Amino acid sequence: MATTVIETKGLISLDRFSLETLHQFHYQMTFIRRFEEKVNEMYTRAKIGGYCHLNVGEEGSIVGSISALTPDDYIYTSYREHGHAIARGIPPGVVMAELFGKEGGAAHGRGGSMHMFDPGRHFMGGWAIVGAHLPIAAGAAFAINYRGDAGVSVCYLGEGATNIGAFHETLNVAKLWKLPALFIVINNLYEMGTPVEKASSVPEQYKKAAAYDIPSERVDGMDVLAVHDATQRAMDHIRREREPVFLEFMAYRFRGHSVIDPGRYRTEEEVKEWMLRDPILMLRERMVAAKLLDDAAISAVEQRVETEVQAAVDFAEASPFPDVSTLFDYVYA
Amino acid sequence: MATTVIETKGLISLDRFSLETLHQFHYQMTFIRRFEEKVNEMYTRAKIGGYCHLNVGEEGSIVGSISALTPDDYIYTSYREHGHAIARGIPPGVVMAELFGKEGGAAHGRGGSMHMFDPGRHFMGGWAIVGAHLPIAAGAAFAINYRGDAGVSVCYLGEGATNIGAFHETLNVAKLWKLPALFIVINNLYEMGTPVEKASSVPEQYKKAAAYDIPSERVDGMDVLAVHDATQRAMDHIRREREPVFLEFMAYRFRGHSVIDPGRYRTEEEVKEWMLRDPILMLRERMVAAKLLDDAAISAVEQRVETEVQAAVDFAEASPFPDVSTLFDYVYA
Amino acid sequence: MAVIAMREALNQALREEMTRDGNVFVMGEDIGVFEGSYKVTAGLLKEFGERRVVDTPIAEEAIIGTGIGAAMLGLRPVLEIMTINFILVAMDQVVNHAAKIRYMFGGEVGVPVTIRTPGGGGQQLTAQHSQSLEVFFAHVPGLRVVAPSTPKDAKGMLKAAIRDDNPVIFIENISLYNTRGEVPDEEYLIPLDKAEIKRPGRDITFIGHSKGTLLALEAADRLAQEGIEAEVLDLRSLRPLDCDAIVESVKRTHRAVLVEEGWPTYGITAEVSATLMEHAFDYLDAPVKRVGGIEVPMPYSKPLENAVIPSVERVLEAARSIL
Amino acid sequence: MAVIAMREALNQALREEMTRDGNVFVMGEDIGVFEGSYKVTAGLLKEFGERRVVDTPIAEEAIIGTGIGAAMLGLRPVLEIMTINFILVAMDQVVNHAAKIRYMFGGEVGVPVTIRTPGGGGQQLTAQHSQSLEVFFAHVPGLRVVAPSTPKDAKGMLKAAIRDDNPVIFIENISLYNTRGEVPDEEYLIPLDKAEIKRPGRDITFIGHSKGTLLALEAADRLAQEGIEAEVLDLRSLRPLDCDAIVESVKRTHRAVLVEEGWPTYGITAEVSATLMEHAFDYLDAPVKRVGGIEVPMPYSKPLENAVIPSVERVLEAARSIL
Ligand SMILES: Cc1ncc(C[n+]2csc(CCOP(=O)(O)OP(=O)(O)O)c2C)c(N)n1
Ligand SMILES: Cc1ncc(C[n+]2csc(CCOP(=O)(O)OP(=O)(O)O)c2C)c(N)n1
Ligand SMILES: [Mg+2]
Ligand SMILES: [Mg+2]
Repeated sequence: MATTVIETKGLISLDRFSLETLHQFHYQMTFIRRFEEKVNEMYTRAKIGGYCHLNVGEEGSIVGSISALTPDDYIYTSYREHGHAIARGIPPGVVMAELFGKEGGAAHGRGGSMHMFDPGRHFMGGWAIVGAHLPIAAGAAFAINYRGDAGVSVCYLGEGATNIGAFHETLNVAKLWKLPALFIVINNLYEMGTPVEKASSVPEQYKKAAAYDIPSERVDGMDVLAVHDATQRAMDHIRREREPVFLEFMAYRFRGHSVIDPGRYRTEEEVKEWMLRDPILMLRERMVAAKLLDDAAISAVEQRVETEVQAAVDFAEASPFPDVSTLFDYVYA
Repeated sequence: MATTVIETKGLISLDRFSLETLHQFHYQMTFIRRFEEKVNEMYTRAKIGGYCHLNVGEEGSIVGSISALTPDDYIYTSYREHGHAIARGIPPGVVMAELFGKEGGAAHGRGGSMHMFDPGRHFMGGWAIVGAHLPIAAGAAFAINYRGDAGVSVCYLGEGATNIGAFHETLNVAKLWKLPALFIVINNLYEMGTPVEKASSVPEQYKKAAAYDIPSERVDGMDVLAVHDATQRAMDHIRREREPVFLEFMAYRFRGHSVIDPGRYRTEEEVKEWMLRDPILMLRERMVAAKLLDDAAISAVEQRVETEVQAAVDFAEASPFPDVSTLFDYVYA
Repeated sequence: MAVIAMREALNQALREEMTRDGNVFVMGEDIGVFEGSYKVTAGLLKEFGERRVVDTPIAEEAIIGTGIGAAMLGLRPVLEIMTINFILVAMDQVVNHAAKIRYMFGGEVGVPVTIRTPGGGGQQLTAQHSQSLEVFFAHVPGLRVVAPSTPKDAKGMLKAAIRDDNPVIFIENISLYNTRGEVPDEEYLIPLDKAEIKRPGRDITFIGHSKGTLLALEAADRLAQEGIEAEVLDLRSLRPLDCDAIVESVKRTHRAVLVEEGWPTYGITAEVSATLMEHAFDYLDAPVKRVGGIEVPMPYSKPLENAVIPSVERVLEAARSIL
Repeated sequence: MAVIAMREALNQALREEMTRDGNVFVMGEDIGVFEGSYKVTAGLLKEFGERRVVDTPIAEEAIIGTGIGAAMLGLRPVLEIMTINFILVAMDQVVNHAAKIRYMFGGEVGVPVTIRTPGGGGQQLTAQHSQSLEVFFAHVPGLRVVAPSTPKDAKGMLKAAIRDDNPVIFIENISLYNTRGEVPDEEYLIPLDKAEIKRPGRDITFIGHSKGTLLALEAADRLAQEGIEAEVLDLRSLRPLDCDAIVESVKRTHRAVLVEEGWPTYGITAEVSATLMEHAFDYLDAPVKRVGGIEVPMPYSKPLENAVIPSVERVLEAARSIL
């Protein structure tokens, strides 16, 4: 990875991945998709409240990158993070219980959709102020260096978050202090209703990294294999060179900004066109063409996912609400 | 001016300037130097209090650029701005009176060293929170566009200010909204005691403009002619293309960060080396070599300046302190 | 008089002022095409165009800073900050700049900017999206801070805010956008520094603002059934506080309960209580009580959130303790 | 006991805690080579090296944010924000993050960060550099907020703050760095939630914090010459407020004057007054009075600035009005 910006071109060969890995990608993406659809349903049924942002369409970016991390690495994300939490291994029932506001949830019902957390898995939140988790993620990288720990701090953000001050301050210190940090922008082309060209004077986000002399790369975020490959190379670079890297995954959210947003600011054609590049369909097509997958196998995965997602709902239902007597727990140590 | 970054090379010919202009540059720089020395003296004599930052060493950057502006243009600066205020035409007595905290001062004694102001001359302050005046200056450019006014909003900042969030947010909207704004970084190599390489992962400030697709240029800030030339080209570009430009003037402050800073964080050799490039001496040398100036003329200017600076002090002394009965004036309209 | 929702009243105010004065423009995140997170700016882009309805990147310092800069040159920006929680990334522009510019430049320039922003909780938006934070502004000389509780006040005060030559922090409440009320058909303004008795009474005074006023009104209704007549004073303005109105009411009723949605410790009610201490001490028959949000970061889980947000019951309980 | 300046006491606390615990490090603008704007970190870079004494760019959000992030992983950052006025550019990190992380993540993580910062005025630093602003932090659940008035307290409380598992906002005062006082030779800690009677008395209670305490002590000395014995209670902690100590003192003296350097409207004294209203109402023989900074952005000119900063005379005047 050079210190100049590169756009990835061409397809990564399937051969570079084990069969198990490919099936795992397929299963995880399918799972996240179905999970999010169920979340949407549960929101409609008022089981879930507050703001609720889905990862539908971004499964390739999530699964491809998180699969390239080790348990030592730390993950920080925005509020659009159910998929990241699941890909990192938080049990789906625990994620759903959080969405239901239950004691068994990832933040014991205190955080909800935007604040998944699991320190054991180094899943360091779910954050709701745009861009504000960047310096916090950099702080983790600082601590890693300070202690001589292994691990990289991996920080996901939306392309809209690149325009706020904290982004700039963080990237500067990350390079200046040679922090082991990976910044991943999932560029889904919109911040709420605002298209990226109206928000960033340089809409190609990876180019912004040059202002900090941070190596960067733009990747097809709908291609789980390209994402995995780029992430792996980035992680290698960070570990070897002890300096941050910046990746931009081009993706699209098939739904509104949050579950209650009808998304009127974009055309049906645009959405349809992007749906042709659905990360799940794209991987399926390639695996089917390579005879690694057939309709029966796909059905089996969908069946399994259906059951597991239902189990997550059941777990969430069964978990109790936090007792009001615990209201003051966790305000102070 | 291309949208790529360029470092200015070589000397600008004296011939390109009228004799009057050259003498004016010489006089103004000499005046600012002497004025600041007098401020230092007055601070020691407790006529002046609070934070007090001098422009000594930066006269070339100030005089060269402000002389390229029209009365329509607006000026915004940091707290290190006595020289800018004087170069813009605020009477030196009024600047000194502000430093003395007198009613006759530029902000009627309410603002002090860091907050010179003169709306009639479009001198829009003197601001003391690092980087925070950038969006405010952009707001002026917004208003210019909104009303279809002539004029450009010119915003000076130190190189240390480029690392704060407001810098990033402002440059992005400036380009996005095609604001008629000129950002001028006076890179004096230090933010207080911190050298630029410890503060900016990309120490060449002009390179940062690329992240916003803003044309930029690095200029020798000790060469008043180069500064003037670059500023003029930048202003032409802004007026013609209706987009912002970014200039970096390489300069040095010969004194501490503020009048009370002994400046122990840099070596004597470094200071001496930079003093060889004193902007006043450099212009004098060239004018003397071209026989446009001789020792007698220099003495005459120094004499005149001495008298005028003393007159400024006298004016400040004579001006009354604000009456305590006016304490609540100007809190609200 | 038409009966309309708070959201619509605000929208009318913006439309009328933009029509009246070409220097008025609105700016904020997703206020144009998206019509605002809470749809207060619906229709404005279509009516006034991109020049006067400005969508911005997510960059609150740039929004407030450019608003201030434009106001210093004589425009009248009306900025929308999506929720009050996000102003925290731009507090410097509000407190160190908007509030101080006129003074520190010796009166040579003003900042006629209006910053609209909704606060409050109750919709499971969790810790980072449910705060009130009025005191962060009300504490600061140089700012005007208002927080209306009815559609009528909202419209009249927003119009007055836009015409005011000072920076005005105009605090809305996410749970009030749908509340409906009568709004005069003809043009009107409501002063930015006057509290209003929303319900007269003689036995006790309830003092609140924004949602606190509505809780107080409901509590007063309940007490009336028991023959107790509570007066409800709606502060409307938090800076300046309408001291005279506060003191005058309590001098008549001799008792007061103060209500706010936010945290009462160092909250709005703290200042009102201290004001009564200073100016109504001899008239008080019982200690002034405060009712506010429970002092925790807002939890997501509904039963917990319900326990945090102040209720009519808690207002009644406080009232009964001093009646 | 040695007599040392507040600055030196703070420096000792940092040095001792850094020596005791390898997880403690200091970070801020110009705290290393430059030794801090107010020289509190003098000598630390030489003693502990660049790994543990971290100079930063001018980027307060990055400073506080990285401090929070490092604290979540178990380090104990001590951050210096050059003056309290600059925290405003990073309020989001303090209020939306440091204060909320433990709660919104269900207790799964803590943020043992200490943020040191000087407030106050009186040195002609003008509107953007002379604020107090304690309430901006004291209002917020999840934060601890302390403000010592003596070298002894400063040292013991800073050491306690660094060891505390919560985010602590440690507010210093630019005009107190040179004040001297006795400091024990042996190691000691001072609790973060306890007020202290700095001078016992029976006729009236003066309650203050930071510089307010010193004004109160001077005023008490003056009253003593007239045979009036004022008790001086130093709050030390602003969140939590030591309610018991406040109420207990006033129950004995029946009168109180509250003193703060900042603006009293929605200030620290507002909450103390409201606390007395609620918990000492029946013991008060006169209304509680507040003395604070005059409510204007701080002017530069010396005669104006002098008129703004609260004085011993104003404390005495308030006391006399209720004695
Ligand atoms: C500082 C701040 N400003 C505004 C918001 C409101 N907000 C929440 S999400 C969002 C859009 C973010 O877009 P992007 O970063 O592209 O992420 P995406 O939602 O597309 O994943 C906005 C404006 C916020 N949470 N924080
Ligand atoms: C937000 C903020 N942080 C810190 C400071 C304190 N401070 C004042 S000047 C300064 C150094 C600025 O350096 P630079 O931008 O290079 O300008 P120069 O002083 O060299 O002209 C600092 C850190 C401040 N005023 N505002
Ligand atoms: Mg996006
Ligand atoms: Mg500098």
